Amino acid sequence: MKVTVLLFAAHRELVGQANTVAALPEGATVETLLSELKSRGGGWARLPARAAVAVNHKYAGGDTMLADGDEVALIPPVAGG
Amino acid sequence: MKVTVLLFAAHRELVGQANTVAALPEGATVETLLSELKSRGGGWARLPARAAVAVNHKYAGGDTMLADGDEVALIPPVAGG
Amino acid sequence: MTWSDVTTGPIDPAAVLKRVGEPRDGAAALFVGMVRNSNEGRPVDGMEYEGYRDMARDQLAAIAAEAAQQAGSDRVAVVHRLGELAVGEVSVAIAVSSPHRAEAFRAARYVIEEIKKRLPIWKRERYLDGEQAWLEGHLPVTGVKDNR
Amino acid sequence: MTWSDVTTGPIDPAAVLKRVGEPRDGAAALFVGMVRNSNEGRPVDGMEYEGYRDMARDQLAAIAAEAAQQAGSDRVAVVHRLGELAVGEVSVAIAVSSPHRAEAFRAARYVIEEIKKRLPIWKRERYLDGEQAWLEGHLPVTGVKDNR
Repeated sequence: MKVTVLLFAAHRELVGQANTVAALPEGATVETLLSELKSRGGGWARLPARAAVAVNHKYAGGDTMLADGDEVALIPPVAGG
Repeated sequence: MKVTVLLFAAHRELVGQANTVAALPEGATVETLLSELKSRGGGWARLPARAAVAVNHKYAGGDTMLADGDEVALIPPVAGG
Repeated sequence: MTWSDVTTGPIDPAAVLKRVGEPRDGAAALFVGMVRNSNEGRPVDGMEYEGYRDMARDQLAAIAAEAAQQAGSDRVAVVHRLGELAVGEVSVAIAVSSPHRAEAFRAARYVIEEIKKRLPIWKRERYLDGEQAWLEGHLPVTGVKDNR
Repeated sequence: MTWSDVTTGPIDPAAVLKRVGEPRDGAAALFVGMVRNSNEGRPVDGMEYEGYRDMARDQLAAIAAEAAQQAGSDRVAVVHRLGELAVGEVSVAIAVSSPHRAEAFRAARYVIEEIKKRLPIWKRERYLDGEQAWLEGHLPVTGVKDNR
């Protein structure tokens, strides 16, 4: 299955991309995705360990199951207002 | 000496006047004035016992000394806002 | 400089908000009081605000100055209306701006609470059934002991 | 009905205030956030707000609904801006009206605090000296345990 990954702000600048597509095995979770991204090396490997993740616009834990077509966003510490 | 007395809202309606002048002896205090007003009878005698008084736009206690020309207001419980 | 007024004309809350806000401010809080269409379940048609206008002006200026001191910001604006108001009309508007939001909220709240405690203003509700009554108020918190 | 939006256009706080207020309401509270001209003593020239816009819209709608439930009033309106803002420009405006003032103040405060905790928005300050930096934010309070 494939999921779309979105990056923002400092994450986006570190990786040099605003989005990517990741191919994952069936049964993959958010954790699976994060390992796949880290394994890409470069800026991906240097993404901060503490970051939140949203799946289809909702904050989601590491054990959240992913499905084909999901939109997964890495959410740096937020600073709205 | 003479002081001007102002009445508002329910007080004004009870007495049937918005203002009056009171002639007081030298050395008179707010208490002296209130006794003089009460002695007029009618609505004056029925003014509520619990009311605040302002002398020249400032809240003042019963022992406040009055001077000729002072503006003294009886202040019913307030309800601004 | 703080700004305060007691007026018989309509209040425009946006104009009050515009009186505050400087480049150093990151937050502004505006409070608006309106005449509502019922009180304790009784349908209300309008409200008459009577005031001791000269004293109310002095008191409101003092309240604004106190709020400014608490907030550490002199951007405080407040206006209270007198006269006959229909349901939905604005009786009071309070704006405060400051570098940070906590102070702006606190100062705006302070101003409305003090208005209710000590501003020499009284209101008479007119009910839909044609009756009217002075609202029971608060004995002003004056800092002086009871007079009688 | 609550109202919420995430926009790249200028925010008019008065228009946000106009979205609330019904005849049953005696109080309205408006909060406005602006870009200020310094941060921790450093002169600021402007601010860039980047957002995950679709998610921010969903989150803002959820926050408004929570505030409405707390206040017992569905008169809650909130808008957050994205893009390049100059000093003094409005980044967020929140309006709440309710029969009584305590609820209006509390709900407006709730909305801005929740925005800061969980709205997926980031800001980069531009300083007068030409440098710029992403502001350190808050790890979102998400109701889910740490991911890593």
